[in-house]
Amino acid sequence: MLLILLLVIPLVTGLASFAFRKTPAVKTWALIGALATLVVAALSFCGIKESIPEANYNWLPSLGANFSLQGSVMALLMTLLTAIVFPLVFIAQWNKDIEQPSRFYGLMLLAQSGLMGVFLANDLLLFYFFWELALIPVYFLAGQWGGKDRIKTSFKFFVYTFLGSLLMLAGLIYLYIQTPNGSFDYNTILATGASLPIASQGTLFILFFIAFGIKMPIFPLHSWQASAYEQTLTPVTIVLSALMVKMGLFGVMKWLYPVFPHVDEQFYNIIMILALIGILYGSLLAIVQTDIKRLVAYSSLAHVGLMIMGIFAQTENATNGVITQMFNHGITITGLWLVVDMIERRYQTRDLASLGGLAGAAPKMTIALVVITFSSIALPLTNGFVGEFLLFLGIFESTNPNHITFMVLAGLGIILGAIYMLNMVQKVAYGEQKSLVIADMSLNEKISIYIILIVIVVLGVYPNLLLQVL
Amino acid sequence: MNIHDIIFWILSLWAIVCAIFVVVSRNPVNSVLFLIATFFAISGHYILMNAQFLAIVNIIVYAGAIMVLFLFVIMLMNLNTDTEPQKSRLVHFAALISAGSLLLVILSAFRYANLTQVPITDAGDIGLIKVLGKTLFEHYVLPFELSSVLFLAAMVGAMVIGRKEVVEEKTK
Amino acid sequence: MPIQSYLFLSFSLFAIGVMGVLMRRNAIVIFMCIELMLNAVNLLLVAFSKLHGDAGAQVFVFFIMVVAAAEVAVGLAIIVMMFRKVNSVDINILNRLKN
Amino acid sequence: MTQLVYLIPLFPLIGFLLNGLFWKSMPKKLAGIIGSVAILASFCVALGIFFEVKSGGVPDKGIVHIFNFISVGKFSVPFAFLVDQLSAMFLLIITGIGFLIHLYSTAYMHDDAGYTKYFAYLNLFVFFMLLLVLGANYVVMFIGWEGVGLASYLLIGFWYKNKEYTNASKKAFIMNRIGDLGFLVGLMLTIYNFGTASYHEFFGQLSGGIGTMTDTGYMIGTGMTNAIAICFFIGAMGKSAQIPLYTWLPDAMAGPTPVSALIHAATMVTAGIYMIARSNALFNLAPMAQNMIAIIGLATVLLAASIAIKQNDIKKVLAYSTVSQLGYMFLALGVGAYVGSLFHVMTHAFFKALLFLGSGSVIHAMSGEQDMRKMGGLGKHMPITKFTFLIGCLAIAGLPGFSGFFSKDEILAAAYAKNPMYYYFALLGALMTAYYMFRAYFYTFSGSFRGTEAQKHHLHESPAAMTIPLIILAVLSVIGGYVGLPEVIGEHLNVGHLLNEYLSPVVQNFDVHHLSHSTEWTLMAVATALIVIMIIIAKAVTKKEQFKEATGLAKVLENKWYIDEVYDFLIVKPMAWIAKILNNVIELKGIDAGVNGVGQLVQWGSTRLKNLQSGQVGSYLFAMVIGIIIIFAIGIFGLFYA
Amino acid sequence: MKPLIATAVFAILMMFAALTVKEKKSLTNFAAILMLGLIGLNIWELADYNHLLANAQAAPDLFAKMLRVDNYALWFNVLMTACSFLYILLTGRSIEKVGVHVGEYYSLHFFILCGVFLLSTYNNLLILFLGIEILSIPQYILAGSDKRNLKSSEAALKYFLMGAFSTGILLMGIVLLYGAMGTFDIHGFNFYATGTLSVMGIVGVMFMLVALGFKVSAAPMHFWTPDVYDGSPTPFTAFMATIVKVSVFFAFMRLFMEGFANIDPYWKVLLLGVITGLTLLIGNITAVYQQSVKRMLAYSSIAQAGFMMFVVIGSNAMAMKGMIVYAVAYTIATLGIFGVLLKLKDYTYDGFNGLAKKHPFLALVATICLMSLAGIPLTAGFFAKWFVIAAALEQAYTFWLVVFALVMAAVSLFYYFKVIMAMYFKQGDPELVSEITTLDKVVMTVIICAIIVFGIAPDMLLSWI
Repeated sequence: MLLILLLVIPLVTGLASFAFRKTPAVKTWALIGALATLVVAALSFCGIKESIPEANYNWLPSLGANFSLQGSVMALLMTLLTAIVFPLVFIAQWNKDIEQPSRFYGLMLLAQSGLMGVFLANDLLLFYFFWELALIPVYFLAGQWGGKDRIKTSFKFFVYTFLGSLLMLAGLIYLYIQTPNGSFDYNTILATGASLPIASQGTLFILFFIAFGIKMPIFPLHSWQASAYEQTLTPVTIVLSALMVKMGLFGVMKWLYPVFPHVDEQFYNIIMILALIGILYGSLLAIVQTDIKRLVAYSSLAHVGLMIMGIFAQTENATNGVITQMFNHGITITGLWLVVDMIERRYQTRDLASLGGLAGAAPKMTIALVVITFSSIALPLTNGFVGEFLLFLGIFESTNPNHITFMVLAGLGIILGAIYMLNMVQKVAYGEQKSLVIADMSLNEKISIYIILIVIVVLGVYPNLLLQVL
Repeated sequence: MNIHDIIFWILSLWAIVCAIFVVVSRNPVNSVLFLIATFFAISGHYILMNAQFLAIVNIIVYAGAIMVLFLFVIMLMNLNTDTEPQKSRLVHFAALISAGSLLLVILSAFRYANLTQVPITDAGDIGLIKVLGKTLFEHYVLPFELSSVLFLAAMVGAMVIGRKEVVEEKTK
Repeated sequence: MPIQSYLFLSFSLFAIGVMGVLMRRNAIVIFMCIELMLNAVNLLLVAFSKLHGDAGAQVFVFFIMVVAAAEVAVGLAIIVMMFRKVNSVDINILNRLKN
Repeated sequence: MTQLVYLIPLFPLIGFLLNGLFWKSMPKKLAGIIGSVAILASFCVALGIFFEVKSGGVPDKGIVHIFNFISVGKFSVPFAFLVDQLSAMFLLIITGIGFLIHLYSTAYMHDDAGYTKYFAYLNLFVFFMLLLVLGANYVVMFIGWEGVGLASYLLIGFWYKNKEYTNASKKAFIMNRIGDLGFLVGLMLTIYNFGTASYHEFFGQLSGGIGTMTDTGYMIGTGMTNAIAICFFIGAMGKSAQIPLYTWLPDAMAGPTPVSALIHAATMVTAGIYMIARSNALFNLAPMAQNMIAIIGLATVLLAASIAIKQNDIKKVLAYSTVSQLGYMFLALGVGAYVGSLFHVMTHAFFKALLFLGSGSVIHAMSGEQDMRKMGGLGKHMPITKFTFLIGCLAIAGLPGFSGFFSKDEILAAAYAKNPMYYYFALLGALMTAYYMFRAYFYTFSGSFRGTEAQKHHLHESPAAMTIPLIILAVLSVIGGYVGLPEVIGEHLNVGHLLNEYLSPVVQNFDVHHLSHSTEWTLMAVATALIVIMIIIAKAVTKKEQFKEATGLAKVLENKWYIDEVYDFLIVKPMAWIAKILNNVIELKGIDAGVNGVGQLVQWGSTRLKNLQSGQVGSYLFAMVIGIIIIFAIGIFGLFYA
Repeated sequence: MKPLIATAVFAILMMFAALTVKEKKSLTNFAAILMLGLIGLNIWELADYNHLLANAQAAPDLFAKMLRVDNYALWFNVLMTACSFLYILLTGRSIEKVGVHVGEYYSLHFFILCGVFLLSTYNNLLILFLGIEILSIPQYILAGSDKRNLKSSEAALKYFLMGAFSTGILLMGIVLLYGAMGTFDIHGFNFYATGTLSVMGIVGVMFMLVALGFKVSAAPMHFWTPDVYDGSPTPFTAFMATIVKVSVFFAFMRLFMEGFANIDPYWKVLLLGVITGLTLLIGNITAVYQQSVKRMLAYSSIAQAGFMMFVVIGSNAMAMKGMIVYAVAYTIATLGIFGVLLKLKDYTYDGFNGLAKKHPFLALVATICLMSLAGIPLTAGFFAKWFVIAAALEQAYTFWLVVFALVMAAVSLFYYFKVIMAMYFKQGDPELVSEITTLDKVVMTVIICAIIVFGIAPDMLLSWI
């Protein structure tokens, strides 16, 4: 029941949001909806230790597709992340005017509903449904609000991801055809996938992977990312980078890797290498970016690269690391975007060269920036550490013949990460104050940022809070 | 080679030559006339195959009614001169090549078909009116009715298309 | 007569019809060439009718003629309509609709 | 008492939180008091623990479990502390010297706007440093390890408005990260091969020696031990500023001077030595790594000392001196003289903290001036500083009777025993040390004042909060050495090597040959004589007080062998270049353009294909017929040949 | 049988009404009422047939096996009639503006529906031929019915010439098949039993393929489509592009499923694959270039035909479902977008600029319809694509073709979303030609609701088969 609520609350509140005319009302309504979702998500997450919640309803009997949801640990963790991020974004957004707020909040909540569905669906067709459902509102969000190139970039993003989804659709239907009596049920899919000839598994694997790979994104399918992040409004950027990226990783963990267990090991190897290239490439590119949003975008490419490597390392530690890191990265990147947004709004520019002196003008914001930055470069006692640690360990323990090389080269990412992140901090926070009227965080911004900081530190100091449920 | 064959070849030659003239003659009226000639040759073939009824219908309906309609329209439009602007030589050549290749491609399929040993059976009376009439009204009654629907549609259409629009005239 | 003689003849007429369609610019002549194609079909149909000893094929020829007549009615009406507007039956004059 | 060990890091943490969270409303005085008292409290607890450890009354092998840090699947790392002789000793050094430096800072930083912030950072540093030495496994050590890097970053960049300073802090953090990667890889190798990160379990498995099986079923071989040891050593290189990762440390002098004293002289930089000494069981099984450590240590000694000779910034001299002294410690580790190394850590902590604080006192008096060329004759104005600084110099130069003498002698002797060549080079380094330290001393305190009038007017002795730590440290610099009397002296006084005895349950020298008494006496005498000569030379050189444009080798030395430039040329520039290429060529012109190119291809194809739709029905028919022909051809081909 | 007769009768009734009723609006209302009656008759027929089946009687042998009636075809007829009803409600106002012969236009629509019913139930190539002609000839006329507009005449001429040409090809195909099989009954075809004549049958199949491909505007026989759709009066374009087209597809699929069931699958996929691939490529790629939304929709209909070709390739049980779902999804979505288009003055993309702000309802309808055409989940278009792809994949050798098709579906976003972008993200002041009436709103609401409902539960469409 809780699972259904997780889907329905954002859906209903989202649809209802469209009807509002007055800005404050819709803001409040959307926040109430998001908070209600958070409560439900938290409740269902708390219950995880007792049993895995499931829900099953008939949907399309003729196709063998059911409306079935399953709240596995990973799924509930991701829904929790989704449920946390949205209210935070809404709170941080509270005192900012936005055109056509009812549409904005409505679409945001619809996107949330779609994301919840992606994480909870236990039926392949349903999964695909939500996969797209999450995309559409985000496309509209990205196209309607943002920078001046937003129409182009959002469309590029949309076509890119949609192409991936369509390729997945081809694989999905092929897989469905192979099921003994036409079913999308997770277990049936698992059994069918495993029973296919190796070559077919390989082809399907590639098709699915392209879809997930674009969403993550993995090098060289990432080219939508930087421009999309750059042009979108920050709340949308957050949805894109903190949550939609996780859709790809989640998809691989639930729907790709277990479904085609017998594909050529070479695929894993290639993906690991691509992810590795992504780490180094993203990091190096982040170093030379002059636009702060692009910098964070490329850093995201690097971070996700490590998670991808973790998935394909095929070890228990790596898998746990990925799940942990998915959550933690979501929190951290949300914080980072929120701070970046505050900086952008105050300086009216994203050009790193024109920023500076934040530490003198807005010390609280600077503290937030520094803490989040260090979380992002995985300093121990921040939430970023434990996930990366488990990932490195998992990659190291992998049976892949190149496991040590992989781990060491991926480790270069933490060095490069320090370089670009500290560069950013230096350019933003340090130096002489560039502008005199830089206000520190307002109350609503404080609330959301402090919550993030608390999560960062608590999960950094006591990561077992999260790990014990895995 | 019996007389049957000889007539076949003469009729065939006749039909093909006239058909070519339909295509190449510059004056549309000539084309019409050659087409009628072709139809006659084809009717000849029908008779050769003992399908007298069709042969007659072909001459009456096709060569008679339909072609006259054509002729009528041509005359009406005063097109009975060879004023038609010619397509370039290249287009002619291309048309020839295309049609030739089409023929070639189809015939190449039959190269492997091994059809040579199939003669036309000498079944006598299927082309007679009596047989045809029975077939038509027993088995083909639905198409028969439908053809009337088709005619109705064509009639309505020809009227819609042909009639001058009153409104249009008024506005002008 | 072996059936392929009729096949060859019919295909030849058909191909000549196609050639005419491609070669000419006069809409009426093109239409006539199409009629030629139909006749080639009729001829073959009758030949097959003999081959299979089936009167249905000849009835079919009858229907083809009927349809051809209907088409001629509509077709000529359209051509006349066009002639009224542009004073020509040259198909190349009409090229307003294009990309 | 051992169970209360969590209090030791807790106090600084509380201090950090109080100062950090209430930085805005905190009264200045209170901030200093909170910061200092927190450390003092830790020191008291540490003292209690020290005595308990010394008396051997530590329960549970000294492991204090705090909570489960990571526990997932089969992998588990507790957040646990290990109380033993080694950690107790470091606790005392850290909290003891830490307290003195906090005390000193209350005066030194008094006029700074970021006073509260400063103490918060300093407490944070102490907290992480304590975690580093207290951890019962490598993961906790790693937490502290990175944490001190963070604190160091924050403190070096304390004056954030200066770009140079923030660059230095960044450089420090990044170079440390390079080392950290080595540490991390070593840690991974350990966990992979031994299935644990805990010291006890790890060393327990190692105790079987080469050829035995680990718990996870791998055979312990020299390849494995060398690999792990070298990785750990790379970590130590970064933290303890060894070649090639030492360049951050001189730059780190950008931070406030007490910070340099605490972090970049006394405590954090010795973390590498602590780590290797802690892992002695591993390094004993890794001869190749040991040789590497010795050679790199020695090379660092010489390189840093040679650079220090021509430095004019008083803090830079001390910084290179620190690098050089750290080199000695690694040399000692490399030759297996773990106790000697730790001994030197301790004495170095005393006298180098003293020297830094002394220099801080000077700088304080000079209103921030650090260039020795602008100083001179300061001894008249600030006698306490002068006197304590002199003691520090004597100690670091290694004159008999001072602490540096004993510790350095132990290292030199061990080096000689291992390989006389080590000894010669190490001695050369010691001579240079004596030269540059006294050069600095004479430049600063004797002769006539070379600064501006304003500065001269301002010259004064520092307040008590600054001089008291100086005096305490001066005393320690003198007496600190007596805990490790060399055998040749100790046997006459019937006193053993106290430190050796104390540490023996945890750390024992490995494979260190004993020299004959005569050899040892000879070595000491030669060294002492040469050092005295060097001091005289230094006096003579500094008399002239001329600062010419340096040429030749001197210029190279002044420019630090151009190492920074070489790094810049070999690493920083190429990386930036590659990144630029990647950004401008691969990303924008390659991948991005490729993706956009697909879109453009569609558009292009669209403009091509639209020409098919010419508007002429004749061409449509043509195209259609040709299409039909092709389809037929394919169909027939497919029928017969496929 | 009842609806078939009714179409002819209603057509004649409309003709008489045209003579007596001068009020154009009444003619539209009358046509709508007749269409409603036709829906009723269709449902009656369906119920009757089920009654027969329930009483365990064999399917009636209609007209010497000229027709073959089953649930599936009847349900299809019901749906198509319902769509035609929506079509009349949506476009009636615009039809009235095309010309003076409003009654005749409706009459021709009923004739076309007669052809539709024939094509859905034919069992004999002669009926197929007649059905196609009954379907086509009124279309030639409707294309040219706007006589004030030279483009309309041009469209009619082009359509007619090419259509007549394709008739010749169709007949050649029928004849060759007859020559090979000795029968016109599609159930009598057996490609293995014909021995030496089998090649002739195969060539006949190719001719049929080309001719039917022409009618459904599959490349390279698609050339008429953009010009005719563009030139014809917009409401009639909507009819041609939707109901007519899917009906021919229905016939096409039945021909391959029942008539050509036992031809070599590899050969079938090869040949159909080439056509499908080409159709998808040309339809999608060329549509990107277009400036006019109407013309873009013409190319889009080519592209959609490429997808519908999959039901022909598949020719299996899944294809039958796919046919229905695709037919409905495609038809209502296209009708919806044409409905919006008819309201606008400017058919270019710029004409849509800023529509979301000025007429959010129209923009919403257009968006949902376009999304459905693009095949985005939660719209009927998704399941349409889903079923046809599933149908194709059940057939061997089609995998890469499907992948190609889906890549092309991504290309389709370029032109579908261009409209959405214009409506939502761009500024502009679109003008309407007429007010949005309550009827329009109701019909459009029905359309978008249908799209979404079928997008969630396509089973509703399949319950009758």
